[in-house]
Amino acid sequence: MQRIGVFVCWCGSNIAATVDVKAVAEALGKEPGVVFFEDYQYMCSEEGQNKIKNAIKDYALTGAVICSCSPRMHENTFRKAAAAAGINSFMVEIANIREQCSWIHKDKVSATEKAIVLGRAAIAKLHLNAPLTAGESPVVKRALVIGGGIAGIQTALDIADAGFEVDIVEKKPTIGGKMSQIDKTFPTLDCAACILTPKMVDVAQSEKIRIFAYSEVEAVKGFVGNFNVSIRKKARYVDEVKCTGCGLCTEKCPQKKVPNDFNLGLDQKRAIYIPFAQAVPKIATIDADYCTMLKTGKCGVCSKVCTAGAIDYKQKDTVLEEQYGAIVVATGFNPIELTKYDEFAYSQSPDVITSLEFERITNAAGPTGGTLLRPSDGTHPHKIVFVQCVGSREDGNGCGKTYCSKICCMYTAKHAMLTREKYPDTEVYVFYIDVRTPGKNFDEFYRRAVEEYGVHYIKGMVGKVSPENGKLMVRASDLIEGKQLLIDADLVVLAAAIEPDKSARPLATMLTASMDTNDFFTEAHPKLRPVESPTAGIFLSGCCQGPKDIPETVAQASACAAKVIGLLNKDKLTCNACVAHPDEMLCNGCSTCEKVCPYGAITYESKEFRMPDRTTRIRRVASVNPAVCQGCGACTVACPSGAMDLHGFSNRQIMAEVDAICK
Amino acid sequence: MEQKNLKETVLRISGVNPRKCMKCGKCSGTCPSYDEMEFHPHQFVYMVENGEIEPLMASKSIYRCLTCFACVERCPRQVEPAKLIEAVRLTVIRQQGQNHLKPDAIPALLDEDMPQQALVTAMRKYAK
Amino acid sequence: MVFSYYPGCTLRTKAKELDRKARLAAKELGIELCEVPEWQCCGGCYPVAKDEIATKLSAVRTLMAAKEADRPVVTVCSACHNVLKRVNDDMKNDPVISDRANRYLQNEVPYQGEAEVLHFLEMLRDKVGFDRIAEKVTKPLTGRKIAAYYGCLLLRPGKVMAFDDPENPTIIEDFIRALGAEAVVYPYRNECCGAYLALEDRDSVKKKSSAVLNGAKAGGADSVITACPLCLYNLQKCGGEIPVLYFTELLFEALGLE
Amino acid sequence: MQQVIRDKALSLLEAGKVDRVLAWKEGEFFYDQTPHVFKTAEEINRSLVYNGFSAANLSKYLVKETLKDGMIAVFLKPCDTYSFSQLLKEHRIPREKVWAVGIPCDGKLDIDRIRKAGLRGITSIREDGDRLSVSTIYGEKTVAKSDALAERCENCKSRKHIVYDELIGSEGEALDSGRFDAVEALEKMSPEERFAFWQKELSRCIRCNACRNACPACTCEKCVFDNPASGIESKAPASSFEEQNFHIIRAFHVVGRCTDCGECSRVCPQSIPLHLINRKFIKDINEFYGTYQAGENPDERAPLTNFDKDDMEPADAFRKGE
Amino acid sequence: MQIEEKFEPTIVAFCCNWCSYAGADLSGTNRLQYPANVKIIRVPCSCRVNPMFILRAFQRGADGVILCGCHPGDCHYTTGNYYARRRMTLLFSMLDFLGIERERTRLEWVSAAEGAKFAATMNDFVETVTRLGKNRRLEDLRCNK
Repeated sequence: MQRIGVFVCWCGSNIAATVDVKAVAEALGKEPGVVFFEDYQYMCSEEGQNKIKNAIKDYALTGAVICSCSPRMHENTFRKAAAAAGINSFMVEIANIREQCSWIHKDKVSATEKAIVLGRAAIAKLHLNAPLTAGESPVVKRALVIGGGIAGIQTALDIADAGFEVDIVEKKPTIGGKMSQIDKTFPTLDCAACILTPKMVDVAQSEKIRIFAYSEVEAVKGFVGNFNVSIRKKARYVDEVKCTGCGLCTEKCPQKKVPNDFNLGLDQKRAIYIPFAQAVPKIATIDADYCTMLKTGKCGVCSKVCTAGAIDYKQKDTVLEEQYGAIVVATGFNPIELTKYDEFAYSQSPDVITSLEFERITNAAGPTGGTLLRPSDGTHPHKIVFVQCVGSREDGNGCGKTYCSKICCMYTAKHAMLTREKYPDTEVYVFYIDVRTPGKNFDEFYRRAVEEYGVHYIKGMVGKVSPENGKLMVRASDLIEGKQLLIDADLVVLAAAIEPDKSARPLATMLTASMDTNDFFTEAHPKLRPVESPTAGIFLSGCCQGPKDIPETVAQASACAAKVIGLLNKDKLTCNACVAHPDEMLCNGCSTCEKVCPYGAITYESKEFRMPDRTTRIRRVASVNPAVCQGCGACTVACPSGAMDLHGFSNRQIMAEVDAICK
Repeated sequence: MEQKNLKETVLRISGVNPRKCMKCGKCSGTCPSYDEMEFHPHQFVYMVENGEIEPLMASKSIYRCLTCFACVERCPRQVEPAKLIEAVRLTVIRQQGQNHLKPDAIPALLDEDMPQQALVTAMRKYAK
Repeated sequence: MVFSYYPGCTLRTKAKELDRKARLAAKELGIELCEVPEWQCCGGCYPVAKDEIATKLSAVRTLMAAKEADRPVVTVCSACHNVLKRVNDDMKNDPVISDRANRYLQNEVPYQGEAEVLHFLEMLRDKVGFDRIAEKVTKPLTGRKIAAYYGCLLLRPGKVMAFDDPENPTIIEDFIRALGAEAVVYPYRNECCGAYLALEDRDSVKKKSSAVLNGAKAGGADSVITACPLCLYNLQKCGGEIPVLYFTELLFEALGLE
Repeated sequence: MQQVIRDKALSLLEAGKVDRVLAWKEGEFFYDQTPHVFKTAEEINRSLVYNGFSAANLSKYLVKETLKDGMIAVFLKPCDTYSFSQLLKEHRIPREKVWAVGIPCDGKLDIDRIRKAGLRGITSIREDGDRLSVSTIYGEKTVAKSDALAERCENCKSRKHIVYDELIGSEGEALDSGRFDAVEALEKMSPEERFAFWQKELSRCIRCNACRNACPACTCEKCVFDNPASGIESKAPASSFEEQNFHIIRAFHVVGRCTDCGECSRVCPQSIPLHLINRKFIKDINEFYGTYQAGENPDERAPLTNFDKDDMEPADAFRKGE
Repeated sequence: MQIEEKFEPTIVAFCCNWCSYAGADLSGTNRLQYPANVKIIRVPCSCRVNPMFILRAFQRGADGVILCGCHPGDCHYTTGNYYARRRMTLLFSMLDFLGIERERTRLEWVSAAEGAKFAATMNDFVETVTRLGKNRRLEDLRCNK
């Protein structure tokens, strides 16, 4: 028989206002095995924990039931307190009387009754608890970073700097991500390439970092400390070792009509290409959808001009199997498709562009060589209208996003400012709903756009853009003046909402990492563990977790690296103590449990047993690797004989809870 | 009717929740009748939420909305201002003797090509 | 192919041509249009009010007749089409309205939006196919430059009407091309013509309608087509130089009918 | 056929190929045979029988018998080979210790059914093609065999042997049977009617455990109902819940493993149609997740150890029936 | 005069630790009300729930049993809820076959972000079971003294 102590927490008034804590403590004090009960304002406080510790010692308790907030909040706190008082930390059970009782009920009588029942269930379970010890598993000292944008680059560099090996998997032919497409960065206006490309070179030169560019993660198995990842290296049709990146092939290729995705389709590239001059790795790639040789078997120009002999039309995808201790997700973002926003005439006029397209048009390495020209006729626009919040902050029933994309206010201020600086004869209008500029030197930056550069900020929204006689007639409201405006603009720039990259959803499934309804990865705790996924060993870097600008992304990337380093620095990880374990005498050796184990934790061995009838028998029985078992319990239900059970959530414990609740 | 009841009436008739509005002004930016209105679509949303129904009822603006639904189509928060305007108009014409269009006034407005549709629509919009 | 056909009040009076040519063209395309028996006027505009059903009942009766006949109900007039489709949507998706209407009509089997409402243009696109129409054209309108005027009723609200992309529609342009003419895409083709303000304020209508016609003219159109009698009236009355026609008239002509 | 089987048993034993033979032994009554392990030629010649009442599925007995040293021969009817195959898949029988002889079967007889036809005082039955000659103390009678078949044989699912070392007679084929008709009839009833049906049937249960003991899928080292540590030990049907619970859990434990051999209903002394519970599971599996026959394919994943991302939800399963 | 007491059903909710239990916590954090009849039992994963537990609950007097897990594809253990779904589909179908009211059992997917869905589901389930009344067909009368 256990000697149980019951501790009822008031949680200030959070519990005590709706639940009669004294009545709960007294009622539970009458339960069999309960030798001590107490209530206190804040059980999780140091004083509260001391009360638990003292009671354990003074009353020789074998276990404690804490009636308090959710075990997801303070289970660990109370387990540590119990351990400090000398009993096994798994001899603690929590009755959740806050989130699942006091906070959802108003009637004190029924809430108190329910709290007592929940307490009884915890006591009933605790009677069947046994001390548990967690096993250990080794840590593979290498990290995988998925995504080679600025987030992935920074995380990889920081991890490598701490002395650990890192692999970056990037689906594009080069690392660099969105930042490599951007012209200048706010709020300092330094050139993106000037601060990004040195980091890309650092990555390339690091002995600790391997880059798998033009590659994708295909499968992930294993668990924290021991992930097995299959990486598909897509065929480039160019030998990575031999290619020198001279670029001759990209000049001679006769197939010139390939949309240049790096420039967002604003110009064209060849079928063999290097996305941009500073690409890392600087290796040519053949676009199999357009290459005449690959499609018809006739051409071979690139092969002829390549002095290194690097062209290999027969190259195939290869799949690598690699081991990692930690995985960082840095899959980034994309602007949303604007096909559903044709009131802004995005698909009707080439002169209605997205902000990212504007970046390419103003970038010195872009399709216009950095001169601001209209895509339709190559003329200088003299009147530009920027429209904010296109697809952001919507109500969720339409085609847009419910969240604020966070970066648009600042980059639009940047675009407006740069336009006015370079082309003072251009009138710039920015239609905004709110200007959101929290951040160091951000609001000052926006004010400069208004005050020093004379950008017209108009509070109101554009209702309709009509292409008319080479102009874009912009009808909008000016809410402050109370006017409807009609502006004959030359160029309209839409601040499209950003969304997580489409590859994130299938990746999350592979990683068993959770996502929110917008397909952003969920963090383990929104405030206190913002760079970790709830799935152990999975870390989040950059916009895959939520919209972010570059400074924030880099900060999060480094924070993420610190968490990874902390993990890789350990030689062993403490495993889950609540693992499955077979009763060998009951096991039929039927192999059913093995088939439902997602971790391959179950194997079978033939063992000699002394049977109750005193004979000996060699029997096939299941065996669980406690370092691999994550404790889901799928096997326990699959097992017909009831031989397989789960520590911490045993059949009898759960049934005891059922009995206590249904009594 | 009291202010509060008026607001409730308008909300009931329209089925609109004006609190969803984020005050972007896109409705007014797209309204074809904007210049002919004293109160503009976004103001309808704002004023209904504030319970200022009577000024709206007294305004000619309620007869300028074409129910073209441009504001409804383009509202990022699906507030549907046109339905509010229609609801204010109905609140007026449902009162005794408040028909905006009286049958004996019609012949003077017609020409021989005017389609029935215009008449039927106007009667529904302007009269009880 | 057999469809239920709902002409509406205007097509019986001022827009007889629209009706006649629609029927003849349909016949030529092998479509039988069966007029809904004892149909009533739809009311001209969709009753927005959520708190009354009386104004929706005539549309519900028409829809129930279509359900009874077990075939889609086709309309030519944009206004009727708008009313029928939106009331149908209410009956399908607004349990309060649907419940009240069904109880008022004392329906044993409640009507829950089962009928399919089609505009004549939708019928041409989805049931006949523009490519088949192109095959049937005997007098292609080669060389003609025609601008489509959608107005508001065909397109909005986009989710309910589900007619075409409400901001960048293509159906009438595709129709024009099927008849062998060139389609002129121009601004304001989906903006309001001024509608029933024609009764009270011609100036206001003039402003809106002339913006439409000027756009079409600037785009080089030699004529404008529409599906709505009121749009046609407003555009014509605002005194543009471009002829404004019903889309059925073009179809009639291209099919070589007299 | 009996002589052929005896000869086969004798020759296997004589040649030293096997040490024991598992077959049917005549019992106290002519219709009441028991599974038996024959060790000598004399025993075989005296009491090994095979006829319309050699109904028992012998595969299950191999689990215990193969724990002993030496080879054992077994005679398996087509439906028994499914059970045998399933037990092999579950590693319950070491294949190398068994010499399996497939034998033909054209349906087993149900003595209760013959009695129900009004025949009393039966002393023996002789099979004569598709007729049965029934000797009673009141004289000779004949009955059509089809009117005397056990339900499971009327709805025989297969005449094919899944696994064997040698085959007597020729190989049959899987059949199209109406075995789910009775389940379907129950599904069509109202819940109240179904409840009344099962209450009437299950309340007769005396918890003799015959169904469990005969079931070739119930081979657990220790059954959960016998195990005090399982938390659900129960030995007697003390309430209507216990009856329901026992049969639901037992059927659930054999989901995807039950070959539908029908032994549970055959051995039930209270004539409860237990096979209908198992067949409901099989029918659901076939409809929800695609046809699956336990024992048919040793490499196929069983339905409960498998899934599809687009599997139906429980609520959809109900809707499907409407 | 005898006043009939309002029937208060006993509802057992099995919630997986990673999604649904967290979703239940979130509905608490957001103060979304649902009746006190619902008592939650935390299990690591929906696949931990043995049909025995569900029958046990009914035996001991539960009037409804609901199992909540992560949405398909989001299981913390990758595949647990897929197995749970098959098991529960077959079990619930069997209970229905035996004439037990099908509304007494339910399987719902509730993510950690769906506090509102959790509360709404519980409200609906309690209402449904209250309407059904006491579980008579699957109870052990001895437990009801």
